[in-house]
Amino acid sequence: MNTLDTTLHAGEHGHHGPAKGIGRWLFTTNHKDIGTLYLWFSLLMFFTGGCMALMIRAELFQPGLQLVEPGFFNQMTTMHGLIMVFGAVMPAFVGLANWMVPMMIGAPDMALPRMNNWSFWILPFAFAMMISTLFMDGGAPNFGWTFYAPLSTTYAPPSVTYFIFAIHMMGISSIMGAINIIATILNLRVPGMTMMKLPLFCWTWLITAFLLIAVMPVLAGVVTMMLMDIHFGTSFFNAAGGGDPVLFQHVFWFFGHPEVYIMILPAFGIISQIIPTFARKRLFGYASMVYATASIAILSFLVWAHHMFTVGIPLAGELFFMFATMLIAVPTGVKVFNWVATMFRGSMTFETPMLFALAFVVLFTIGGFSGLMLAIAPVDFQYHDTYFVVAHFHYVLVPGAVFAIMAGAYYWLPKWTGHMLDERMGKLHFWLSFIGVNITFFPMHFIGLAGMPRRIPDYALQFADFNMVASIGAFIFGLSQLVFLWNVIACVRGGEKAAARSWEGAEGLEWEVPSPAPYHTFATPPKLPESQR
Amino acid sequence: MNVQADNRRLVRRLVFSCVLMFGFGFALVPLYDVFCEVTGLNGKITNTGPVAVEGPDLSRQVRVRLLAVHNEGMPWEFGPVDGLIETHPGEMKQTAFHATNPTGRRMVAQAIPSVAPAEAAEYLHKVNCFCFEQQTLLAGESVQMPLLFVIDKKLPEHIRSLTLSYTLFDISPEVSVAESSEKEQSL
Amino acid sequence: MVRITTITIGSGLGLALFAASAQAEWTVNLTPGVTDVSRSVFDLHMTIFWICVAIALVVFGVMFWSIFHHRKSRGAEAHNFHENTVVEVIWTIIPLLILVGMAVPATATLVKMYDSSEAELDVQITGFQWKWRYDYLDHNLDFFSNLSTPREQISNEADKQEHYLLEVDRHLVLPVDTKIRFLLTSNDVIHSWWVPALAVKKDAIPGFINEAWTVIDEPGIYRGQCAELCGQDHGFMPIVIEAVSRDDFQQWLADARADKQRVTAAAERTWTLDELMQQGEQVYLRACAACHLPTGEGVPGAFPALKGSAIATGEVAAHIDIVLNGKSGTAMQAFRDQLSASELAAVITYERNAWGNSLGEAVSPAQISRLLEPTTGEAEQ
Amino acid sequence: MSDKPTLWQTLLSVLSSFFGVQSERNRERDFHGGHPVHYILTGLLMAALFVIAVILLVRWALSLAGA
Repeated sequence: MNTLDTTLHAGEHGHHGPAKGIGRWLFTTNHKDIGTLYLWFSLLMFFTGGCMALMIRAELFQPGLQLVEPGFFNQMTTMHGLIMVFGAVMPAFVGLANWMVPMMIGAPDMALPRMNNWSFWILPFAFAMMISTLFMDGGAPNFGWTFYAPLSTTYAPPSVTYFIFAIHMMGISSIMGAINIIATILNLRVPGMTMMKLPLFCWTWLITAFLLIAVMPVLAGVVTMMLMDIHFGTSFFNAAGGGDPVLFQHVFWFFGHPEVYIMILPAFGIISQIIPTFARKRLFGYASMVYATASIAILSFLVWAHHMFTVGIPLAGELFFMFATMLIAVPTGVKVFNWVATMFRGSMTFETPMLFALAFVVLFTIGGFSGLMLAIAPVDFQYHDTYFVVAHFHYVLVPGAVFAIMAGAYYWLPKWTGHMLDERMGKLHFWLSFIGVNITFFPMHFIGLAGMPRRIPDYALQFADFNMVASIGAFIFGLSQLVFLWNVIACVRGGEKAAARSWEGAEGLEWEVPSPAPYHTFATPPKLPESQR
Repeated sequence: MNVQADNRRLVRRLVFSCVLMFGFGFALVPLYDVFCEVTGLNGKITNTGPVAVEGPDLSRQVRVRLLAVHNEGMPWEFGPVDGLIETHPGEMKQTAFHATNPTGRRMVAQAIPSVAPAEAAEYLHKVNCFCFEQQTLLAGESVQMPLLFVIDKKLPEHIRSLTLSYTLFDISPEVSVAESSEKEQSL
Repeated sequence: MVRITTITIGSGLGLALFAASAQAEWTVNLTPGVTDVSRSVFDLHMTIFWICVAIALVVFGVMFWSIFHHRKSRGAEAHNFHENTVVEVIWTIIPLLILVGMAVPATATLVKMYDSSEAELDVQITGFQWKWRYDYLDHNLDFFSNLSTPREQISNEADKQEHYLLEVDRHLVLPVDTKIRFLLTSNDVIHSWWVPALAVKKDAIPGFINEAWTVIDEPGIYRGQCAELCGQDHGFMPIVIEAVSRDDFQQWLADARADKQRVTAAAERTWTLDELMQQGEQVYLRACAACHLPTGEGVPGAFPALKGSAIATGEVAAHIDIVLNGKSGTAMQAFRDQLSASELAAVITYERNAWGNSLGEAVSPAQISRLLEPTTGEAEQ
Repeated sequence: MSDKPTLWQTLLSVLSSFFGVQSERNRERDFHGGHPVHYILTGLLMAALFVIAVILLVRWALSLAGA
């Protein structure tokens, strides 16, 4: 505690550089350090979850069981999903927020620096606990990242208890992160930075943070109920005691659907920063973007049962959730139109971040279309739980969320490291990823429509060709991420010096400070640049 | 400092919202039951107890299918006496399920009812039934479990047949654990 | 195996999508199916697909046009407009209208699916880990339907046959032109019964009953799979429907019932140890090997080993009891309803004499069949 | 022009947020004079109204379909 206080004081006085050695990282309260920790952690998790995905794709390369047993296959699908959602995508967004939000709004640091440190350092323990289940008797959780009861309660391996505690810890970490971001954005804006001048990344994160606060406790509640069912003889989800397994799905998706938006709204924010920069033109319809984000957030609470069209909901219920889901497509569509309108009659250049952003717009929209198809309840009876769904949510999350994170990383790397990126390597990474991602996930639409259920370790012969294609694509995509790693390391170690305004068209406070950003920025409140006044 | 006070107040509010939402997660359980009752979601039966019979509506006929389902290795023989009953809305019908424990040990079971289509659940009124009751059978013992029910006259027109299923769950392990702990306490 | 690989390599990666229509066995789209409902679903699917394609062409068209023409390298100057409420309202209303256009046929199809008018045949479908049980409710006939693909094909020791993983030992035989109601439930975890050709997918939930309807138009064999992750062998519980004419269906019912009696009668004759061991191995591989493994070694922490276990080498009565009645609170099911008396006797005998468990004693089918029918036995006395 | 949005303007703003389109001028007005709590409350109210509207739509669709 003493050390913490000292570090904090050092930070508050703001005249010292970073501490030396490992202590700097363990006890840091500096938003840039913590942002860096989050980002490296999420990259590590991205590779871990990615290896699991490759194991899945390797097994599915050909029909028949070659590499792993079905039980282990299920553990892989479960861990892949959990790690990617809670370990890769969400921490990456928190990391970006940590780095960029204070710099965008002219704040010296996050509002609650000590809590910031805790919210990061919980994560490695949570994931160590979760990954350690792989080595336990009975194996890791094997019931899918949606962990439907009773497969995850009565029929779960003993390691499910560790899984539950890991989820609790991740939830606490996310909630603390969200509280911090809200407090920072609401309380630490530099004078003159009114809410309506807030960069869109801050806006989408603010709304995301409120979503997190609303739904992470519900997730904590649902896993607590599981824990009680497993160990304390309650019957929330156990039909034998008068409970209802379908209740689990309702509560889970009450969390789960907003969670989907938690993973995509910050991505909208990043893309809305990048496209104007490289189109050299202000974002079209800023106001609409903000309002539409708020509307998506509210509507996301009203559509959860579209994940469960086949559980036997009465006709009126199916219609309600179908209509509500279809309507949510409207504000989402508006965003895409706005991005396109921003590009229209701009003056575009295509550096690596822009390439990722453009790919995001196209591929996320494709994911949106398959989402719209899935919203149509009668047809969803055919799509539900097939590879069509797998294709849909991977289109939204990989070239959606993950591409947005990469675009953001490339966009802000000069600011973080002080070096420009090697554009040739960046473009190589982009094209390999773009091709890989499409070869992986596009054929999944076909195998899904042709009738292949998801989460199966082996499949009938008519699905063989496209599965092979998808597996090849997965390895292209997976290996090309090593180029990303190489790029990041190379950029940290050296390269062309980056100017304060690293990109020609970049606007915003973060581009007013030198690159790399000094350890302490905005110890005195900055003046807003001309463009933002 | 002003900002710090602001932060503290904000954090307090946000933490409070979290606690509230955590509670809301649990509140979803009873809310869901209410929701099921109102919308007939999931075919949970809520109407039990005495009912005033006002004479059947002979213009309509409803087919009630009775189903018996075993859960997880439940070895009992368990089934309806009549698999299919023709009735009129408003008519009181009596039938029964029989159960036999063919194993060599004492077992405790519990029967959970479910109605399909789910929206019909609220119109199926059970005057007496064995649902949610624990049933103990000694080795080789048999029992008849009576069921007395009325279908509400307000049953929507388009429902002409409905299914009432009972799923039999073996709860012997839970019960024996509870009993042994009770014994320990009484000792 | 080799054939498939050659096809893939032959078609080439990039060409794969375009070559699709040329190869009959390639399926890249939903099946139109063989029911009125499934055809409506298919039409709806195609309608929405083409609407999405049209919107995509417009949106991406504008985007790529801008990318091409408004490049800095072509000397494009940025025009600083960033708001136009009229345009925004227009491009919000148009999708809204398109959505309404989609909602109308979608609602109609959904209403058609929920048509609960009187069914002629009720079939109860129960999901088990990892098989299905079909119960023809008014016809006193029920049976289990297990995956029949041999293990050697799954483990790549034998060539995979045409219906690899989509074949079962007993088909669900259904009459055509008959309104059939499925009543779905589950024995353990949530399963989902899905046959694409009927456009029926409904979850089977323990303790709850779900309904689905169909009227099959054409005789034929239609295959499906479990669609909800239900544990280890989720990928190995296919569904095969054999749709036959109404007359053939009646004939089949009679045959199936006669068959059932023959099996019961078979229990009464004397079986040799060899016979029991032979059948026992088959039954074991079908019903037990998923958990206890073909080697009888089980999975530590999840499924106990049988090789050298206390039960499989101990008192026979306890062994019979656990196989017949299962073990509460574990994955061990009660097999009394799932297997016939002779199958039960065979598999118990096998377990007591395989993998070095060498008790040398046979359990007779007659002994089991007495245990199976205590109530009827009493009634007859 | 008064800075403070009227109740009607607040409603319109929330409505337009559901719609996903808002003009710059109205947005400035909202953020200059508006109080966030008003918008949040109106937003929740409108969400409830939205739910009721969809339920009515479903009822209407069902009655048309004769189910």
